[in-house]
Amino acid sequence: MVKLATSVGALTLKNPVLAASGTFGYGLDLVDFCPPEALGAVVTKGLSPKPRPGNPTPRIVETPAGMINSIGLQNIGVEAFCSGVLPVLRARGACVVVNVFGETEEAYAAVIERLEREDGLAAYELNVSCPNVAKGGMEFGHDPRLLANLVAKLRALTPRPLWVKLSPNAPDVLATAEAALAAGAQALSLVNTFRALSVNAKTRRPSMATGFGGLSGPAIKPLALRILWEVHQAFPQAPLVGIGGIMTGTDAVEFLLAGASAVQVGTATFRNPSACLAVLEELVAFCEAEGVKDVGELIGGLRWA
Amino acid sequence: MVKLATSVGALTLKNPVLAASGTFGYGLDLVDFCPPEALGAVVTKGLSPKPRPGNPTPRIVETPAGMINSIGLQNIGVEAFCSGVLPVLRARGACVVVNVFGETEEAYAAVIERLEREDGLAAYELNVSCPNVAKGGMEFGHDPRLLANLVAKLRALTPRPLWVKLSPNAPDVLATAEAALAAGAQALSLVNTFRALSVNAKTRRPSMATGFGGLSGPAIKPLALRILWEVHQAFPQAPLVGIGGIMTGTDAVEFLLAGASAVQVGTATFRNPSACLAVLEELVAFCEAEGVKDVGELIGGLRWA
Amino acid sequence: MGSRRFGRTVVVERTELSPTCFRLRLSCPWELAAKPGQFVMLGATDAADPLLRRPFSVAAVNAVPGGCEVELLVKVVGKVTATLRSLPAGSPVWILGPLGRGFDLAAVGPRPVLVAGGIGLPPVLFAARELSRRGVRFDFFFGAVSEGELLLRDTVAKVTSGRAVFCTDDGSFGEKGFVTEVLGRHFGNYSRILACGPNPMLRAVAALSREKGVEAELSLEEPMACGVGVCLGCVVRLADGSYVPSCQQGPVFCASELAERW
Amino acid sequence: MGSRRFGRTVVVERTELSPTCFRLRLSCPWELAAKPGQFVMLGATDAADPLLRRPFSVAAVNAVPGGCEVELLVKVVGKVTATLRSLPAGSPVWILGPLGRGFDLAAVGPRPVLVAGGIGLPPVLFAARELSRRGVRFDFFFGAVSEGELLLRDTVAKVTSGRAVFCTDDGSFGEKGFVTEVLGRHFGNYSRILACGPNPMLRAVAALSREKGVEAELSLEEPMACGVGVCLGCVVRLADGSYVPSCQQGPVFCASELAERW
Ligand SMILES: Cc1cc2nc3c(=O)[nH]c(=O)nc-3n(C[C@H](O)[C@H](O)[C@H](O)COP(=O)(O)OP(=O)(O)OC[C@H]3O[C@@H](n4cnc5c(N)ncnc54)[C@H](O)[C@@H]3O)c2cc1C
Ligand SMILES: Cc1cc2nc3c(=O)[nH]c(=O)nc-3n(C[C@H](O)[C@H](O)[C@H](O)COP(=O)(O)OP(=O)(O)OC[C@H]3O[C@@H](n4cnc5c(N)ncnc54)[C@H](O)[C@@H]3O)c2cc1C
Ligand SMILES: Cc1cc2nc3c(=O)[nH]c(=O)nc-3n(C[C@H](O)[C@H](O)[C@H](O)COP(=O)(O)O)c2cc1C
Ligand SMILES: Cc1cc2nc3c(=O)[nH]c(=O)nc-3n(C[C@H](O)[C@H](O)[C@H](O)COP(=O)(O)O)c2cc1C
Ligand code: FES
Ligand code: FES
Repeated sequence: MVKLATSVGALTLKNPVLAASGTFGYGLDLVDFCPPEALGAVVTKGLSPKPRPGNPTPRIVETPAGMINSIGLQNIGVEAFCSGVLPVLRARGACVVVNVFGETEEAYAAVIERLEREDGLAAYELNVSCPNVAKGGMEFGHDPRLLANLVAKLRALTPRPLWVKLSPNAPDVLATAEAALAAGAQALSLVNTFRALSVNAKTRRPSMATGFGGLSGPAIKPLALRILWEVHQAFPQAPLVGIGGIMTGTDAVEFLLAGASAVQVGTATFRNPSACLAVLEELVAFCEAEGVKDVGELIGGLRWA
Repeated sequence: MVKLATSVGALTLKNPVLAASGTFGYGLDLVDFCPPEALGAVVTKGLSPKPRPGNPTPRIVETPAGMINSIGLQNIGVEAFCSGVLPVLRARGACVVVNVFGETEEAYAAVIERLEREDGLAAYELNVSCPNVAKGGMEFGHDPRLLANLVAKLRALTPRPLWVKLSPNAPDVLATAEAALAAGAQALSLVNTFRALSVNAKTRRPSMATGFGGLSGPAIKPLALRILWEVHQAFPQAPLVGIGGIMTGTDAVEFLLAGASAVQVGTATFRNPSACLAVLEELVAFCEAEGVKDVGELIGGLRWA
Repeated sequence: MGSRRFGRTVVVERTELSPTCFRLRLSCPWELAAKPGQFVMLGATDAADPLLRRPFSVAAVNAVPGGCEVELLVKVVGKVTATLRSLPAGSPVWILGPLGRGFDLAAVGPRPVLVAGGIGLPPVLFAARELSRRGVRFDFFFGAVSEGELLLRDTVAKVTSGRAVFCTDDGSFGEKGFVTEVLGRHFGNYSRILACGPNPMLRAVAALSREKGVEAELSLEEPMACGVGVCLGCVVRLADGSYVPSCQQGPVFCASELAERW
Repeated sequence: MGSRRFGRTVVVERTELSPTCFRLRLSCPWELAAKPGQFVMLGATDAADPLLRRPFSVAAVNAVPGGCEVELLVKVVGKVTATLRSLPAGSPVWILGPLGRGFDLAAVGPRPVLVAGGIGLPPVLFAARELSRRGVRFDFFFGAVSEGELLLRDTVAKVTSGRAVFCTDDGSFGEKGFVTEVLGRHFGNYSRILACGPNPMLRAVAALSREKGVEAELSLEEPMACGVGVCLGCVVRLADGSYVPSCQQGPVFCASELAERW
């Protein structure tokens, strides 16, 4: 029996495999393939104070071993989530992390204030790194000062853990990481998608309606691992949640070794709706095969040259 | 008959498809698959003043739709190139761009001074973006001031075009681009490899002896295209050479549309030693099918939303 | 979601139907309870490229001991469809399905008309098979660029209880002109339109539906990543301006609920 | 480089040889002029993943009208080898070759000894076939973890003009122990050693070669990207400390020219 429980800061998760924001709906769309309560946690699609229609189409295009998306944070809004979705997740006993998005500090605050009236939430993940929205998101994720102000302000609104999801597009990821931690973030989720461009040679236009989009999937794994390890080296005490191209249990092990206390599986779910469970099972199988009694042994265990 | 000739600044190339540095030897290793004189130009493996042994092994590992390398600029040195290789390239009528690397300004200068004594070179490509060497390379590529000094100093040593090969790992690519251009670079080659990490889950060590390495191949194409377009938008007049994951003629078209006057094919050659020729043939076929009379029509032709 | 499943099937047979199209018969180890208009997400390999599965409408499902045989009609347009064409019998193929909302066959009324354009045939053919099984009388308009691309013409003729009208853009077979023009010319006293084909054709059908006051059910083709409603990549715009995932609320929509430029 | 070519071959037959290994017979539309110890770079698909071709030693080449049949022995260790095992006959496979420097059969002298460990068999078996064709008398030591992994035992015995000695780590067949220990125990009056197998085994062979003063030709296995000398990813360290591409100057090296930790 491998011990799977892991803690991200103060928060203890039953296992280290989470569903990544925007790739698992609000947690209930794939119950027949992957019941949310079986995972360490489900991270919801980014929620904003009011529903958002999202970006025009085309919104997605495949790239080699990856995909670019520009969904534009289409979501049902925090109110509908609280009334329609959260009660079911709660009843199922799922561990819920809410991904929060706003165009302004006030908007982020509004989402959290509304959610503070609800039980059964494990943490907030601040999406300050969405490459696909005109305002908000990236601004905060790229400017350490703005980010610090945002985190400090939200910090005051809730006793729940704040995770800050970093942008790999930031000029200086370590600076944003430091700012978020100093301002009171309990953990850092990294990474979000990489700003990318796909061109349709025939039409001579970008493949996506918005031009740029965010790259995800296996293609980014070696970049995500590198950033994760750099952040772990710089802030060895900071709880990290590893994200980027995780498709298998071995991929998950690699992120744990590079310093992640837990991982999120995103694009893989689009290939296989049971991907999160498959990753978890393969992770267990790996531990059994390698004689790892506790996944904690893996965290940060990378032996550098 | 599609007009293929293209000019990179003052330099005219017979066609826009070049072999990328470090993926085509010194131009003569694959003559049976891809005669150098058939290409717009061959860019040599990075040359340093003295031969370099390169990094310990393992030096390469495959990643999803990509590979990481840490060759460490193993090369025969400028002298051996001038005596043993260049005469043959000259005799074949190949257009030769020499990729130059040094650990110090003086080292870059030494390579160029030696090459100035030789005929039959079309341009120098300054590798200031190699992620796999302790000194030199990246330092220059990441610091606009250092880069400007280097380029200005080398500018004085030769009438030949200087191309500066940019690092996608620089905190601010636009700033390095501006510095290089202001200091007298005739063209910018972009991009070099992305700093990346592959982990061996079983051994708990990096897959590469040096830990980090540089990611290349199709996986990086959407990132390279994005950077290329951003640089083209910022400096519409600057001649650009597009690089990154080009495997097909359509890929080449996408880079031309995004602002490149020519492209370099790298990792693709490892899959198919005739890759450069294949890309060229497919580019011609594309132009014929789409009624493009002159590849020049494609350059910068991307129609943004 | 009900009966949808994800698993490994095996290529039983591949038959060339035209220079660009072929039929694929897959033996599936479970009973794929697909309705006409529903689709499957299909992947030919486990490799990271191509990364995403591809959506294909089910053309027929035939129960066999221990599972079923799924029939797909495929047109080669890119990577995965090219790979599918090169697969020898015995090759494994992964599918997820049945997915989405198909045609509402209970609502077609006494005299529906079925309309297919090019590779839009499979879901319409499946609907035709089911309607004739139910003894519903219907006409079938089928158009393609030229005779060679009028796939499975005889099958279409045989399954059609009412009139089967064929047309080609170049007039090489049947009536000359776009299928929607021909339909307009021969528009009977229809109770409902069921259609699948390229977007321009479907827009013309939607226009015809408004003009004649006859509801049309359109099977749309949007690029998809997940096929199960979680990526929001495949959305179409409804009349009220909202975006809904076509893999979940579609791919079949009533023309009346869609925005003009969906 | 001479006769190397890049092109499409077709899987003729796949035979399981053990739980982990199989033989692949490819029909190749050109005459692959491979010498024992040379290899081919092989790719099973055109997709971007897996990106790189994989090196495989040639086990045999048989001329057939309009080309040849190439025999490979493959052990499943990862992505491409797993794919190869799942390919039905008729599947296309791309190969580049012949590549590298093989064994120097002209220099083996009157009484060479051949040594293979596990999946190191193919190049050694090819050398054995060629030497017996040339009427050179040789012994053959072949070791594996257990009986089941002693691939093509009868073929090895049949082709060997001198002694064929088999051994297994677990003693389930032939002599118990590592093949290099067994070779040491029975080391005859040999003129040269030709060996391929896992690195630890080859290091032991190199040591034996120094000890006995008999040159050994070792076929090394380094990770490769290009297979043609342009990426410098596959280098091994020579006695003089320099790195040379094993795909070009190797994969077969004389033990005497290699650094102790190549
Ligand atoms: C609900 C539904 C049902 C369908 N049913 C069927 C069916 O029954 N039969 C059938 O044949 N098809 C069907 N399709 C269409 C089918 O899904 C596509 O043809 C298939 O996904 C193409 O995959 P591919 O890998 O072969 O092509 P890809 O390589 O993915 O290319 C797809 C198309 O996009 C173009 N393209 C490629 N890259 C780009 C880019 N960067 N930017 C813009 N365009 C690009 C290609 O040229 C090609 O035309 C259906 C689609 C949907 C949504
Ligand atoms: C000259 C030469 C001749 C050869 N001849 C033969 C032959 O005749 N028969 C034969 O069976 N093999 C032969 N090999 C070995 C063969 O090339 C490899 O087994 C093959 O490349 C494996 O490819 P794969 O895609 O199946 O495995 P991969 O998926 O590429 O994995 C290869 C190995 O590396 C491990 N691995 C995977 N990823 C990583 C990572 N990130 N870090 C570290 N390790 C990793 C895997 O577990 C596996 O053990 C030869 C090799 C050389 C160089
Ligand atoms: C279609 C799509 C939608 C996404 N939506 C969100 C989102 O709403 N909020 C967020 O923080 N990240 C979002 N992401 C980013 C993912 O959570 C994840 O960080 C990224 O995809 C990298 O992981 P992966 O390679 O496993 O997909 C989205 C990603 C995709 C592909
Ligand atoms: C094995 C290898 C060696 C390389 N060596 C050099 C080099 O010496 N100098 C240089 O400027 N770039 C070097 N590069 C970078 C390539 O020239 C190119 O910029 C990069 O690989 C991206 O292009 P690609 O995706 O087509 O390979 C090397 C790349 C690889 C894969
Ligand atoms: S394809 Fe993902 S939501 Fe429809
Ligand atoms: S594999 Fe590229 S040099 Fe040997």
